[in-house]
Amino acid sequence: MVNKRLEELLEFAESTDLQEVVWEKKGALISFRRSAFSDVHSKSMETPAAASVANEPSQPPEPMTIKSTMVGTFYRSDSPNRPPLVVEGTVVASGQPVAAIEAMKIMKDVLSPASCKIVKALVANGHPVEYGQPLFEVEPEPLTPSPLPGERV
Amino acid sequence: MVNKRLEELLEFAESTDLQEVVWEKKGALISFRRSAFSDVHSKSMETPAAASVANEPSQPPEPMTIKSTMVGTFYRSDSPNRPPLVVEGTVVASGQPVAAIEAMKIMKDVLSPASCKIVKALVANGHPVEYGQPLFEVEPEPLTPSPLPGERV
Amino acid sequence: MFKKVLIANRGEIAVRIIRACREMGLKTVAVHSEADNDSMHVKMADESVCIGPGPASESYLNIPNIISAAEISGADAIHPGYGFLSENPYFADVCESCHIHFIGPSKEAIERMGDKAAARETMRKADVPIVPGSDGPVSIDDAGLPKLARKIGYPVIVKAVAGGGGRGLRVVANESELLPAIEVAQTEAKKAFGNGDVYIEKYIEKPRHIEFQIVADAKGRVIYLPERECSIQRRHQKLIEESPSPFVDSSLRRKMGKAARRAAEAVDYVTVGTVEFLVDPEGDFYFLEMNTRIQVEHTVTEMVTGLDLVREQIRLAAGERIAYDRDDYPARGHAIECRINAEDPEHDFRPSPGIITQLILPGPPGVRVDTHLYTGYTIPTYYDSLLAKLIVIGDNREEAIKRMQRALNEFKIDGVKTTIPLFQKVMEHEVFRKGEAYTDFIGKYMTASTNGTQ
Amino acid sequence: MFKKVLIANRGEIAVRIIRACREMGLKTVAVHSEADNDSMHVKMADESVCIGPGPASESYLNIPNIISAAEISGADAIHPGYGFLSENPYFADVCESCHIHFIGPSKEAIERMGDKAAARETMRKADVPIVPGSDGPVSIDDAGLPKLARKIGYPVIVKAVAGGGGRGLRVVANESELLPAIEVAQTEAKKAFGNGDVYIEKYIEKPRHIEFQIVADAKGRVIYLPERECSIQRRHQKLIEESPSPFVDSSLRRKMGKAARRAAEAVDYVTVGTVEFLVDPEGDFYFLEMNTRIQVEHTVTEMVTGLDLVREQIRLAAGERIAYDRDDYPARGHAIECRINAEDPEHDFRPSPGIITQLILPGPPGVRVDTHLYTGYTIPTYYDSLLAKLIVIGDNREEAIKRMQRALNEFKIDGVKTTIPLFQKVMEHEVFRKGEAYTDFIGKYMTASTNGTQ
Repeated sequence: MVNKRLEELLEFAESTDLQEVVWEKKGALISFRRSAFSDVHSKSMETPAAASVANEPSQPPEPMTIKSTMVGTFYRSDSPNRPPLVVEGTVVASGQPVAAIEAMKIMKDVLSPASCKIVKALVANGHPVEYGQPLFEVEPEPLTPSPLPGERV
Repeated sequence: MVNKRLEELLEFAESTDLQEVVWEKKGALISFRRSAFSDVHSKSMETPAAASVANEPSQPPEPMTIKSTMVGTFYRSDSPNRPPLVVEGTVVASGQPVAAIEAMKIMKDVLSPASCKIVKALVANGHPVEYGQPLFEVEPEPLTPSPLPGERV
Repeated sequence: MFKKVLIANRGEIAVRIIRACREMGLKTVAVHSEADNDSMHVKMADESVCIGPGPASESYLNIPNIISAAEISGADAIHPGYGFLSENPYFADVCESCHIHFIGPSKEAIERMGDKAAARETMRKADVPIVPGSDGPVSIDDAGLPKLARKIGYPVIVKAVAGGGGRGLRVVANESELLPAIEVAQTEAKKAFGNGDVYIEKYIEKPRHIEFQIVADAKGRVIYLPERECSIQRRHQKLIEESPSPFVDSSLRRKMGKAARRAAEAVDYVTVGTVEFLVDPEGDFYFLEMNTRIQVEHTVTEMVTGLDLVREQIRLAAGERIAYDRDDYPARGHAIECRINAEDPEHDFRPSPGIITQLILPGPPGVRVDTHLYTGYTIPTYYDSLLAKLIVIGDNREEAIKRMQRALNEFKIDGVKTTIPLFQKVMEHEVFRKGEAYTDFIGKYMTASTNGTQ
Repeated sequence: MFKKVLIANRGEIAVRIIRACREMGLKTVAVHSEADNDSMHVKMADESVCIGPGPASESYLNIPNIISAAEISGADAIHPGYGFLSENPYFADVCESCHIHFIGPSKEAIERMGDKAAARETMRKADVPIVPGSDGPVSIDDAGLPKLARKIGYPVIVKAVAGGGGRGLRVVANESELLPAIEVAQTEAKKAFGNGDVYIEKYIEKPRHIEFQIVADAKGRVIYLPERECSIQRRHQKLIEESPSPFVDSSLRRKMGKAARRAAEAVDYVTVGTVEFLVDPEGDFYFLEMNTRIQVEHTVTEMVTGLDLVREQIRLAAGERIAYDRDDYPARGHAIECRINAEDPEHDFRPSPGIITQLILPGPPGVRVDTHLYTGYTIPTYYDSLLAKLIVIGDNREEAIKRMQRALNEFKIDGVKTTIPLFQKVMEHEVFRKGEAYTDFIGKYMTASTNGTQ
């Protein structure tokens, strides 16, 4: 059963920009770390994506976040006199704009890489952000997966 | 009983130039290391003489040796046409000449720092030696110690 | 003068630029990929901005992120270092349009010198000798061809326009061989590149690579500094550079230096740059190209002149004047540089990444090491393999070689294979010691089959 | 020339000497105590001989073991470095009688310069200015005393013959204070040293320590090099040296240099040595002492002249000639050295031994570091606390100070406390920046109570 779930989550992880995906069930923990986000040292060793399965997490898993994929000035809304695109508790679908980043005088939307719920904003409106900087802490939308063949719940 | 034996051996160790004294009895091991002979790193930390008591040696104890206390050319005898002062198996008393070292044209005797038996010579006749270099491997003369008060054997 | 300089580079040159800025009282911004989070330039700069993942195409070549990093950090100038975006006219242009000073020449100068044909044309007009040739494809039906070849002077070499890897290359010793050689070359080129066009140019035997550092200010004053010889190369990658050249005498120096100055003047060059020449044993020299940036080997010139060329470059980019007023800038001693790479010379120079478990640098006197290494540093796999530049200076070439041997022997880089053993062999080699090495030296004497190690 | 040189020293100077020997093609023998088994000079030398346990008295000062080490290793010369046996005439004598070359001057020269009274007498004969004084104990019953004091010129200072630690010291501004001051000083001296003898000499206000490096060959040619100023001291220990001095102009340089040469000639000096002077604000200078060895701060002179003084010293000891023929030896730029010690400047400079957990040296351009450290090295407790000499060179003093600030900021020595923070404060201090620091600078501005850190 683990392997099935593994494949499923691996696809999900690959499809996103999320640094880490942690799936916990009945004390079993499955976590993915995409090495593009891991530190330099391990990086130059690792293969692009490493998966680990353990019965308990070695340390508390880092919270899931939406990270910046560009460098610029962070805005909660896509134009000055509009309200923030998302607030704490907003549930967004994959590909939905959650903020905007201005670089070289151009505003670009920040899109949610997956459907999830905004837990909190990590950068204040109008502040500079660098590549890979966490913008929002999020938690995965509880998905109702089509039961997998042969799976007993 | 160990402490008594400890004091006794400590005195002996202090009285000699030996790097290490190892005393084993019924699986109990007592070893002394005089830090003047230990390596630099530990040295600059250690107090002049450290003693340790353990039930088994961490690694096989280094053999006991007579070391050079000067720099020069090593000779097995105190003059060219004489036989070696000691050979394998020779038992020598503390203070007895076992070899000679020539430095600045002057021959100086190498004296045994303790009564012991020569196991083997570690330097060939006429070879240079540096300070602290082992010259002879020796083993302690089985001493017949006056039984210590309160000791049961 | 600028207030805050963003360094759009990494490794030893980023470190070198940060040092110059610090001494000038300028704030520094390091940009870096995620693979360089722990690298020296990030630790040293006043601020740092992550601009992308490891691959250079997504980070050190990512113009929007670099410009944006300058904007959010408030940098008013960008130093491109060498490689990456340093000779990219578009980048220079973007900087200008974003009102950020590009520390280098104008985009026009970069453009003109970046295009081989345009550069040759500019040099011809500026009376800078170029390698004589047919300028474009030749045809065996062209009756003027033999005359052209005679004018160029034998031996000539036939080269494929599509070029590369020696295929379609033919050296022609005399007229009788000319047409047959062209035919063979055309057929080879057609097979190799699907393009049979070939051109001819003078074949230079025993060529030396000799270059001149020029320094130019916005008022049009151009100074040339003592030459550097960089004949020790591997696949057109310089491995050893020295100054002065064991071959150049003062009259040739003056002739070449003045040609280099004309080359710079022809493109209204500002800041520092290098004009490269091929030189034959008779002392005839031919323009190769102009590098419109600071070079790896600027260090040997600094050692003999005492100048800080990176500081000069920044000063001149800020519109300041050249403070000194002479050619044949006074030099003292002889300097040699070896580029220490993380490569295994015993196995065709394959890259050797890893963790530096112990680093002990060679010490004074007369020894300089430019490096971004430290004990415990992990070399990322994405970038070039340059670990350190080891430069020595001595009273004369012989002293410098002895000093280099001493320094190479002292240099300890544990954890990776390096090219240090190769340089030790070169320093012992009589051809190098005599100063008789040409650009073919490494291939001829230092490959596994020729250096006697296998 | 010698074949094999034994280095009777340790630390950075042993490393420095080994480097010079290597470049000269001479084999090297390191001698070391058991506390130095892992030190750099042992790793670098061709051979090494252990000469005793940690305490210097039983190892680096153990003449029989050192001579014997030379004999068994076949060394034909001994370089004493500085400190230890370097100015011990008896050692020079033993070397000679054992037919081993002592790399230094004759034992007579060492002897003459080692004895304060003999040196003063020699200098007086050689017309080298000395601090005027009573030459020996004075008595208040001596009617000539006030006349002598007047001749010396007020203020004068009363010093205890047994000397030391400021006890029995009295500055006398005018004649009325003279006799009372002497009486008090005598009582103090008697109490402090059990010897009440005192002498008087001129009191020099705002003194600078300025010294001249001299180079002399066996043919009697003596050259002086540009001066070094070493006024930044703590308890007569130099902390910062620079060349040229911010105070000395070319005419004073010539005057002092020629006096230094006379001093060397007066003892038939051979190899390299240093003549130290005290200089007052009027430019009057007085012979202090002559150091008959290579000095810690020879490096700043090497930086501005480009000479290798250790190589010169070895060459001249081997009987070779001075190759150049001039005073005011040509110099370029301004060099400054800071002596980085393993001491805690915040706690009265108490020694701070330990393991070096990370070492990152400051880098080029214009930066030199003489050190025996490496990452993982354990500093033994037996010897002086010098960790490294950080030397910079710049176009002028201002540039050199900026560069030193940059380099100090870059220098990373983890695991022990160092004097780096002290030097950062000195470089920022306007009195130092103005070149107005005298030998009292550290006590006056840099003690815990005066540097504003506590």
